[in-house]
Amino acid sequence: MQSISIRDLKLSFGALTVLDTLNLDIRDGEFLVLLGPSGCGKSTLLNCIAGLLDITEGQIFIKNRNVTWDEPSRRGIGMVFQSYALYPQMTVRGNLSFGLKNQRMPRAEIDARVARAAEILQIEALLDRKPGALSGGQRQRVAIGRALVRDVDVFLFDEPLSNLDAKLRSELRVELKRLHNRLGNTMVYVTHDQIEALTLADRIAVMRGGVIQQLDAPQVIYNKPANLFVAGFIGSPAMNFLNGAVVQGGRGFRFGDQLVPLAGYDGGRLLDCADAVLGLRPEHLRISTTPVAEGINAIVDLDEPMGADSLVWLRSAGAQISVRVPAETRHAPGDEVWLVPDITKASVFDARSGQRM
Amino acid sequence: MQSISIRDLKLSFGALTVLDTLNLDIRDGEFLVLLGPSGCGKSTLLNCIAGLLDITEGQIFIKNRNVTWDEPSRRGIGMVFQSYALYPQMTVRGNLSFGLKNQRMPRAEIDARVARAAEILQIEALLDRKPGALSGGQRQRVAIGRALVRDVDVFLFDEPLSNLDAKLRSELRVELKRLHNRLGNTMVYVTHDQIEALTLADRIAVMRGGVIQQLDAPQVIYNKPANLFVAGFIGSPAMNFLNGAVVQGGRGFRFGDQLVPLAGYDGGRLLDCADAVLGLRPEHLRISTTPVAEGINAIVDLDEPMGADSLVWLRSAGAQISVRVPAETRHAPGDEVWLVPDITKASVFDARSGQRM
Amino acid sequence: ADLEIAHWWTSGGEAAAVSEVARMFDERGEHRWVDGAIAGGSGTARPIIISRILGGDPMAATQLNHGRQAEELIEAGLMLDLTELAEAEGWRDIVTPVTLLDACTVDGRVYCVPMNIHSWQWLWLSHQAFEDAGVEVPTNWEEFVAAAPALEEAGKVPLAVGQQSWQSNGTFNVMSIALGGLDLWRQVYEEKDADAAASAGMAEVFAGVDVARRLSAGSNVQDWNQATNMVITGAAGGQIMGDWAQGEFAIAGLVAGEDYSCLPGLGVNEVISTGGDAFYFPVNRDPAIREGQLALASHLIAPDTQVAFNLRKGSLPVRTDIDMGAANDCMKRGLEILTRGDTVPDLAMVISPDTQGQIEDLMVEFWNDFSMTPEDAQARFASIIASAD
Amino acid sequence: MAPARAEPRGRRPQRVLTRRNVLIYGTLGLISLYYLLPLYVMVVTSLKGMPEIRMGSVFAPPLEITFEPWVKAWSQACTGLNCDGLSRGFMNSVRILIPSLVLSIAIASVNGYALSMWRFRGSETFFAILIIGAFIPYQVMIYPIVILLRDLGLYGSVWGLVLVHTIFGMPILTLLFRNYFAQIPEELFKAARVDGAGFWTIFFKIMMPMSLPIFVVALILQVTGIWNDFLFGVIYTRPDSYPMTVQLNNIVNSVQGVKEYNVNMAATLLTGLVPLTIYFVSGRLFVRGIAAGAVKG
Amino acid sequence: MAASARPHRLMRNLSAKIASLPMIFTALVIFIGCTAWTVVHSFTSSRLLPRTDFVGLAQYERLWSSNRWIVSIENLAIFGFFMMVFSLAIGFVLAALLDQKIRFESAFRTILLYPFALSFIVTGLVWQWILNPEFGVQSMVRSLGWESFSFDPLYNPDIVIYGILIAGLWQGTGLIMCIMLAGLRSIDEDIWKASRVDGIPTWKTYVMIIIPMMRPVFITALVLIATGIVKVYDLVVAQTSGGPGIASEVPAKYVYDHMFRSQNLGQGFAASTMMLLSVAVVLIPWAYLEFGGKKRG
Ligand SMILES: Nc1ncnc2c1ncn2[C@@H]1O[C@H](COP(=O)(O)OP(=O)(O)OP(=O)(O)O)[C@@H](O)[C@H]1O
Ligand SMILES: Nc1ncnc2c1ncn2[C@@H]1O[C@H](COP(=O)(O)OP(=O)(O)OP(=O)(O)O)[C@@H](O)[C@H]1O
Ligand SMILES: [Mg+2]
Ligand SMILES: [Mg+2]
Repeated sequence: MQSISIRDLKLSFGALTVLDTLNLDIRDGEFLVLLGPSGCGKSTLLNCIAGLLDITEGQIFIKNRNVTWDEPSRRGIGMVFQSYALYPQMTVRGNLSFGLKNQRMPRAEIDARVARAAEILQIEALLDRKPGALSGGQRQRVAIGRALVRDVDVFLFDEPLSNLDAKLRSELRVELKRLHNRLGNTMVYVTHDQIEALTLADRIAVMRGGVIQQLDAPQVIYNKPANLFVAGFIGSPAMNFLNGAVVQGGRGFRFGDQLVPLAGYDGGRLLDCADAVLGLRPEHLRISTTPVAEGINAIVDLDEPMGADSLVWLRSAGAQISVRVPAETRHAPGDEVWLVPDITKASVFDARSGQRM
Repeated sequence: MQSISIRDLKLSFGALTVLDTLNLDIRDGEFLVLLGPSGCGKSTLLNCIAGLLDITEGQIFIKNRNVTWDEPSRRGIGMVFQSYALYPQMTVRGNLSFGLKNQRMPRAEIDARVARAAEILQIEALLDRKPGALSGGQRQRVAIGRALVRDVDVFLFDEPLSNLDAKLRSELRVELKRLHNRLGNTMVYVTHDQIEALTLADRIAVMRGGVIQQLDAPQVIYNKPANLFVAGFIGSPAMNFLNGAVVQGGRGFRFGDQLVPLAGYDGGRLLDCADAVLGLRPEHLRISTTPVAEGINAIVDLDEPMGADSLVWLRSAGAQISVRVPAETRHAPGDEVWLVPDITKASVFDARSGQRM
Repeated sequence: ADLEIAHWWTSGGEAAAVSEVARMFDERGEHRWVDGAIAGGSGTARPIIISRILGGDPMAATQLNHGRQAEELIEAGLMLDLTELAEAEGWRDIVTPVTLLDACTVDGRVYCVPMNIHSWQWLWLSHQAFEDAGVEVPTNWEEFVAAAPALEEAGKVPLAVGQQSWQSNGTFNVMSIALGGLDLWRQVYEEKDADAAASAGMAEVFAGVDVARRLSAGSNVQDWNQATNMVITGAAGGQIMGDWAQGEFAIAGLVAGEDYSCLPGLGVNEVISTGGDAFYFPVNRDPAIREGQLALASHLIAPDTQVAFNLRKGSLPVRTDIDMGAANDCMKRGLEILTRGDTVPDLAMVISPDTQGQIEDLMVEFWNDFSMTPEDAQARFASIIASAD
Repeated sequence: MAPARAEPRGRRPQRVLTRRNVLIYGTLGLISLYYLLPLYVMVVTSLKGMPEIRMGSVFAPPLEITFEPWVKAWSQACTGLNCDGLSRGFMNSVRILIPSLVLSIAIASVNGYALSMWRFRGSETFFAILIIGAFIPYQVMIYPIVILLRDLGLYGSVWGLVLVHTIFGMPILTLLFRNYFAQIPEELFKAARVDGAGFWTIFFKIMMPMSLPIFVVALILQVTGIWNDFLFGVIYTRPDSYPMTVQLNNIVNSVQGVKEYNVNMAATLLTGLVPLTIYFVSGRLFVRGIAAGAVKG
Repeated sequence: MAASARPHRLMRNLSAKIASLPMIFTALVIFIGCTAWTVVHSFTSSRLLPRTDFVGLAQYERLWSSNRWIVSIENLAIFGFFMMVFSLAIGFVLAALLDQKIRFESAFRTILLYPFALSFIVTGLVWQWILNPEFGVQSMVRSLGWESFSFDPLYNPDIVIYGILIAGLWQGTGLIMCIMLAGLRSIDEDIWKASRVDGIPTWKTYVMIIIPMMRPVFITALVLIATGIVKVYDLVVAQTSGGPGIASEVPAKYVYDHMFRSQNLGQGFAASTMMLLSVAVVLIPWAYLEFGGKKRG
């Protein structure tokens, strides 16, 4: 069953068309993440679903009901914003019950719902405080609570964690995931942080310039990016791109004056291609300090210890390559090493179309 | 040789003492990161070094010269701010040369310096643009350039990357590190992002409430945190803390009804302690799906794939434990597993004093 | 009914006169006088009055200088027709000079009640000032000019003139009748003869004004009664001002002929311009008010009102069939001239306010800007007259 | 420069009489004198008797303090027949002020709110017209508005005047409110819409409670403007509801012999008392509100 | 489904449109309507009452041949220019001084702001008096022994407009100062730090960096000053009534006098149309630059 269906959505601001003929089906109970660089139209799409923007063309269905022209409050959605958007002059309780009061719900019912949401989010103790007296994480929870009390089918999140510091972000991420497991609602979540996308999503829709580039499960997005954009956008540090050519009837990749065998490549049958890109993630390369016949010769440039592991930055044939290594490993700048790629996890792209081969 | 020496620094805002009797020596050419939670006094310390705040007591030496009462511009420092603080109505060139013009430096010399800085930072093409027409990363570079042209001994950075998005942040981090390698200046860098601290620093000073908690190389900070605060602050996800007791004359750790042997612990000689904390980083735990005699029994709670690897969240004896596992591994919520710690990398703390034992 | 009456009579003498009329009106019973005074002169009051009338919420009666100001309001049918009352009371027979009533008459219908006669043509002289300067009190303009240096020597301003434009203009107008003669004046203003305005006769007038403006150089006051006050206190030798100045002298307790003297027509051409104030009654739908309006109209022109009012205000009554025995020296001289019939119409009756405004602008400029020669001024004056309506 | 002590340590030595301080406080002090001078003159003069005024300089302090002028200004000064001073107009002013304040601020705040949050086709155009309208001299509109009010049947009533104040206060107030509301995060507005709040609910429940500073600014500007207004007050009402400024004008402009400067000054001070008090009381909020409403152009 | 029907354009945002009716009414009926009415009647020979007997450009010909109008325009230009320059300069300097973390800031601020609470009538009256040579500043200085000292701006046609300027500045700079202060406070403190590290003297930082950054603030201030300048009427009337001679006439007074004193509405309307035209000539290009420029980023 579809929870949200978007049909041929088009949205323009005056002459600027931000979304054009966009189609998207979101499954019931699914956690869908909209991921993309700034300005690609993620928030715009979310606002269209919420009814906060008047769409130019197309239709939107929520729970199989055409809500294209419904008021936001009548679409069965709840929304959580980046800045929390709590009503500063109301207490937490006031914030939670505001939407319900607008529906003229009986007092008792309101109290019950607020109590339940507060319990789920563990903010019972904060109910009589004002938002100004809450920490970032607490505010975030109240914002979620505001959607929760309304018992909606769909939760919409617009970068709900990006105002928080890294530590809190990772904590709340886990909480959110738990909440989703517990409630089972459909959730649509906008972010430009790929870690959030990878950890939270059932499926990720990667967007760029208003167009969905790939819509798939996180592992697929990570391991088999549909095109160069997705490949480069996902992963930190980014996937290494080696510009070269597919040769030998698809069995080898020429990179500078080196030849990388492509045996074991997981994808379509490779054809020779004069202008191709070999994509290798930092963790799919191994560093050998002794020469390896089929390895890529490279010079160590820099060493970045990151606690749990380290990154080594290298140069080879004009390209910059990063490799993830265990925390203890150290490489001195200037060392000559050989990189052994795990081709089963690699991606080869046609440089012209950008598509994965 | 010391590049910066701070002696008995005290700084109060009226009745509020932010820094008290702080001593710090920064070596020549060192990249020192000041790391700590918001409000701990990092910026304050940096401003004291820069001369932007009048200190209450103590002395500050830069290059062995007592600069306690010198004007900021005469201390041989350059500073880069979180908000970039570029002069919006001047071109990039204007921004770079403004300080020099003010020193009545000859035109030719100014041009040469600007050209050099622009070359180092690769912003030659931007010299005639205004800051408004630059991207975040470019602005950041111009801000660094402004310090660069002044040929200073010491660079001070106040969270220079925290306004940028994650991707750009990781790119600029590498650039900054390269810049430091190339220039060899002393750099003092304030951040509350531990990844930045770990990757950039030669040494990290972890601060809390105006007091330096630990000052050491990143690996030491990461692997042998001096106290619970440092241990919990560094690392993402945070170090797992198991509350229990050191028993058996320091050879075992009682956690709930389980006993974890402490053989191989890298630290002082352990004594029995009724109130202790065992700290284990997520990557120093291994998950076994079959019972292990000395493993910690736990229930899987949640699974967070992060692309390069995955996090598994578990519960055991009331504690929440996270474990870093390879990307392919999957664990279903509710599974019973056994966690095998790598005690050589563990830390044991006295719960009362918080100090590492 | 309560009758709201708008007027701008707020100076000492004026207010005293009005309150007397109001008291008498109230005593008649039936109706009540609700005072709607607005200070600041006609310039401030007029937009208010006209707005009220246009806005359909008019006052019961309003002061307006009769003459051409109200023409358009009458034509627009906004003013109460008083013809029946006028005929019943025989105003045409009692109002002297009858031109005053003519000014209230449009197409044979009467629309206003003339309240008093104001004449501008007075030179008020301070005995004190001349005494201090050690010269005789002059009896005409020439003597006055001759005595001026002595006054200046004694630290006095020979001629007090307020800064407001209507005052310099009034002074000019008085001098043009006195120095230029009546015929020339009629040619210029009534016939709007630009050649006459450019003639040698007028040149003489301008030369006279040139002298006068220099005599007035030290009077740094705004309002006319501040200027009058300079005469009262002896700080100035004289002032050319209308008969309303007399009210101020009276309030200050000065006696005509003893403490001050007055020279009608500057002692040269003894005529009186018969301007004056009149009351108009905007059309009102409320019959009670209308009744009150008629009662008020009748009250204003009644003999005892005329006596009481004009004695206090220092102006002349619009009827001669009353006993003005209590009038002072100056007023009696005015009455004399009036009875002789040596009158000219008031400026407001012969030229439009617009033209008047233009002349005022010219005069105030000329009066204050000594770099403007009398010839320049006259040339511009002539061109204003040429386009006057 | 560093003192004899070889090693600078601790707080930089600071003298009270640095050149900077002398410059700053000196300049501010002098300018404050210039600003206070007229107030001083007003107060001093209003406490002198007429003879003393005629003799001395305006700046001389009163030799003999008298409150006579104040009493006279408040309750005795005459306009025409009415000799009850300013007291007559005070209540009228209040009666005009309150509804004008309420209506003009209410309408302007709703305008600003609609302009910043509920933009519709043409809304910006209307706003632009409004702003240009702020430059039109009032005098031009006196007659057309008279005719308009007559047709609306409001002419001569206090409500007509209230309407006029609302109209002429609208451009600047709307600008202030618009700028203020524009810097309230849009997300707050969106959240409220998702919560099912409509135009008015959002305005009353969410926006108004957040907008105290700008309401204070609007209040101060309007109190000053309306209280000090003379022209509209006298043109659009009738004598029984003339505001205090009309009496002030009458007192100041009716010269009875000599100008009674002391009474004029007392009357002036009495008339200015209401706006002055408001300034003194809420000056701090005013600056805050200005910061919130005016700076973001 | 009924819900899916696209609502008519007019019905979207209905509450907002209804709530904006007063603004729309004001913009269209009052500002546009009255302006159009005025412009139309400026081509007629209306006298006391508006009439529609058209006389072409006659009113304009007369307007531009009128010496008084020319003087008025000149005065407005002088007054406007200096008022803008001095208001901005003084307002900014005062704000900069107050921004130096000084003591008694709120006292100084109140002193500088209070004149704004007073009406122009009152302002004019007080300054008329202080500048009166017989008992104001001049007489005081003379009584101190400076016998030849002469300062009588209100009675000297060559400088009378500056006498008015003094009063205008006294009344208006406080508000400008407030706006500037708010603007200064909104500037990122890091900019100050950066310039100190660069070794740039304070004054130079203000001139080269801060002032250019405060462009929007200056524009807001400028709009406020400009609306006041165009309408300056009360101040002139209260201080000099346009005198001595016509030396301090201003356009708004020309309009007023012709409409109400000379009963020549047509002429008054022509003059006010000219005023509007000049405002439009200044305002429209500015609005175009300001709002057209924003889109370009
Ligand atoms: N009200 C608007 N008027 C005109 N253009 C707009 C408007 N809102 C958004 N846009 C444009 O639409 C595009 C998409 O904006 P949107 O806010 O959806 O991006 P986003 O993906 O959410 O980016 P971010 O990650 O920065 O939030 C951008 O180019 C933006 O400039
Ligand atoms: N000008 C000031 N007046 C009073 N207190 C101040 C001032 N500046 C900073 N503080 C206080 O000093 C403490 C340290 O502030 P500081 O800015 O150094 O923190 P920080 O470590 O840089 O934090 P962040 O990471 O948020 O920038 C805080 O408690 C802050 O409230
Ligand atoms: Mg967005
Ligand atoms: Mg900081």
